[in-house]
Amino acid sequence: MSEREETGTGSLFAAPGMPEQERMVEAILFASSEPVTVADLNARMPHGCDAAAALLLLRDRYRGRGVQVVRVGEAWAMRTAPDLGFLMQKETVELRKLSRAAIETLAIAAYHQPVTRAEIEEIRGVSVSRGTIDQLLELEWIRIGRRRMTPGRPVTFVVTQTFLDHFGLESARDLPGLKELRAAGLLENRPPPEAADDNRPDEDTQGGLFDDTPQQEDET
Amino acid sequence: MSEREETGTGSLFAAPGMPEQERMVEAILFASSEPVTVADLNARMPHGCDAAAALLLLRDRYRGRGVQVVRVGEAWAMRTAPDLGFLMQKETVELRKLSRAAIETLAIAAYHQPVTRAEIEEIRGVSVSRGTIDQLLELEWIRIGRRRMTPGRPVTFVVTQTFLDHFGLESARDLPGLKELRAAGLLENRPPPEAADDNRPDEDTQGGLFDDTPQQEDET
Amino acid sequence: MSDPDPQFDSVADRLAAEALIVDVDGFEGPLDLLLTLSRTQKVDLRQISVLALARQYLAFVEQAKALRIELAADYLVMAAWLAFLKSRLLLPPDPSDQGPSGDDLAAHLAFQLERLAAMRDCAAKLMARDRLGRDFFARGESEGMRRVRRVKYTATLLDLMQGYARIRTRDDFRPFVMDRTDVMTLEEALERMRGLIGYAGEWTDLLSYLPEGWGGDPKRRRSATASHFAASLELVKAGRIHLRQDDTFAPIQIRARDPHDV
Repeated sequence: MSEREETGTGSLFAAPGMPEQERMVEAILFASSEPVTVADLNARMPHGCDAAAALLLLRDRYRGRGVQVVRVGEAWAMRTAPDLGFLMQKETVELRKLSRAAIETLAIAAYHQPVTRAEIEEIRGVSVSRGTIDQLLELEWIRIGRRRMTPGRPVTFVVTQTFLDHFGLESARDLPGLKELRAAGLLENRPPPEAADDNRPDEDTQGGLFDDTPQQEDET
Repeated sequence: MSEREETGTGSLFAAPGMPEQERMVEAILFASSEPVTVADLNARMPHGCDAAAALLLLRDRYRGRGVQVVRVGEAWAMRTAPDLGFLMQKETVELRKLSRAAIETLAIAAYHQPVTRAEIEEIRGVSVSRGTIDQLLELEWIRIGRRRMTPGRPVTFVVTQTFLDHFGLESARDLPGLKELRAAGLLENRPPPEAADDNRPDEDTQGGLFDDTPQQEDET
Repeated sequence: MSDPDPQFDSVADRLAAEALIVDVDGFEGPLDLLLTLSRTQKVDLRQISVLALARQYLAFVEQAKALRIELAADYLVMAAWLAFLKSRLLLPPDPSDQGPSGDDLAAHLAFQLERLAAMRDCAAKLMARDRLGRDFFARGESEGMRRVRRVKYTATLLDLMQGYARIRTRDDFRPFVMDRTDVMTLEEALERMRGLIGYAGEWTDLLSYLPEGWGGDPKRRRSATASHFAASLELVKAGRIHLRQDDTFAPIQIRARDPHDV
């Protein structure tokens, strides 16, 4: 550190040439984890160097290249050229199964469209989270249909062409009915509930908690 | 992927010109701290690009600069010029001090690869502790190679791309003094003289595998 | 030992040898020690005198013994082997001997030493190279790759239909306890029979106690019969009734027990 004080009066060692200084700036900017100020560059380079001048040369050298020398506030850094940003993304597509809530909501929308959120909740027996609807909207499998002409004018949801394409359906009417589902073994063959048991609206909400026990394996 | 086949006959989208491809390679190498393989470059660049050719142009462009395009095994990376290391005190990472046993084991693995633990022990004349091998595996300087087709099917160790990168080697063939050692017969697996009397030619095949060791790295 | 020990010719050598002894723990085994000893010959390892080396090593082991330094077994094994090698090298070859010649053994030891020395040399060269993170550097700012994780959600028509089926059949489903309309529990039967038993002065068929609506459907009848039978056993145990069956599979009959019965 003591030599540094001598720079004012003239160092014993001549400063390296400009091309060499440019190399130094290049290496420092490249290896530094943060943008580097001119003062910092000068402090790290040998005495008598002119980092600011070397920086400008370096910036010109990289003009139009895949990497650029850019100013970040008071400091300098090297960055990939913005137009090549697309190369820096490695897209990995991850297939993920739709959640049970989303599938059920989607199914209700498909079978009952146009359907309001309140109706979906009534049929499912549990409330439908905002996220579930958003996800289906984002997937473009449902879209907002006409408002229902009832108090509050709630929006309705209908399935989209994208939905039909994805599931290979010509129209939502092609969805198999309950009878067909049962014939295909998709419905559990339980005896129809006894007449006496029918008037238990309070138990339906309870049923929601228990609902899917038998099919639980589906999600695993 | 079907479009790729069309490149032979002339793609709808012409590949970008060589200067542009060079920019792309530059940006990708610059942005990645790990070496990138040619295959990976080609996969990330638009169809019809020739990353290998662009790489050679890029390497020439950076020759003598503060940052270099270096080959690391089958991959390529940008690294600061070693002569500017003195500027980088700030970036220097504390290199873990390796025991003498670990250093020697590493050298043996590099020069004799693929090498079994028993062979390392024979060369060093002492048993190799589990921790020594573990340490080198953890540093990712060695990795487990193919099993040796000898009784017991012992695992072999080979050095890695990380090893080459760390020691600035283009390939395992560039290990210092490798040619001389081979010429002097010091890389041979010479069985002790007793073996000659026991008519155990099978042990000689072991030596055969040993000979072309450095090329083995090509497979990675 | 009849041979004079040449390595103790000078004081310097003697001191060196003693230093070795003190340092014995610092050696990585006999081969390492041999390599160090061979350095005192100050010649190319290819021209090393294995005989001299064997003598040096044996002298070293003798010294260690004299100083009561415990040597690890492998040092002693090497000493025994070197003593054998020494005798082979000194005696004229015995034509009837099957084993390898002393020269072969010596050549192999020399090879091992040279190979170890070469590896040490390589290790040093390797470590002295310009190294990543010390002499040259990777990109500091880990801009790296932005990994764009695109999550693609999938569902099949089957998922959809199963989901719908699940909802539509939910109303048919009742929690387990609610579902046991065809089951009569022991407690229920016991409760029933306690109330009725007072009227059973005569032997009556147990089955006649089944409640209305439980005698027709076989499932219900089975359950009710079983629970009533179990309940009757309870009542027998409690001393409330008598139980009898005339024959195998004959009707089971019960009768209230007269409190004055003995």
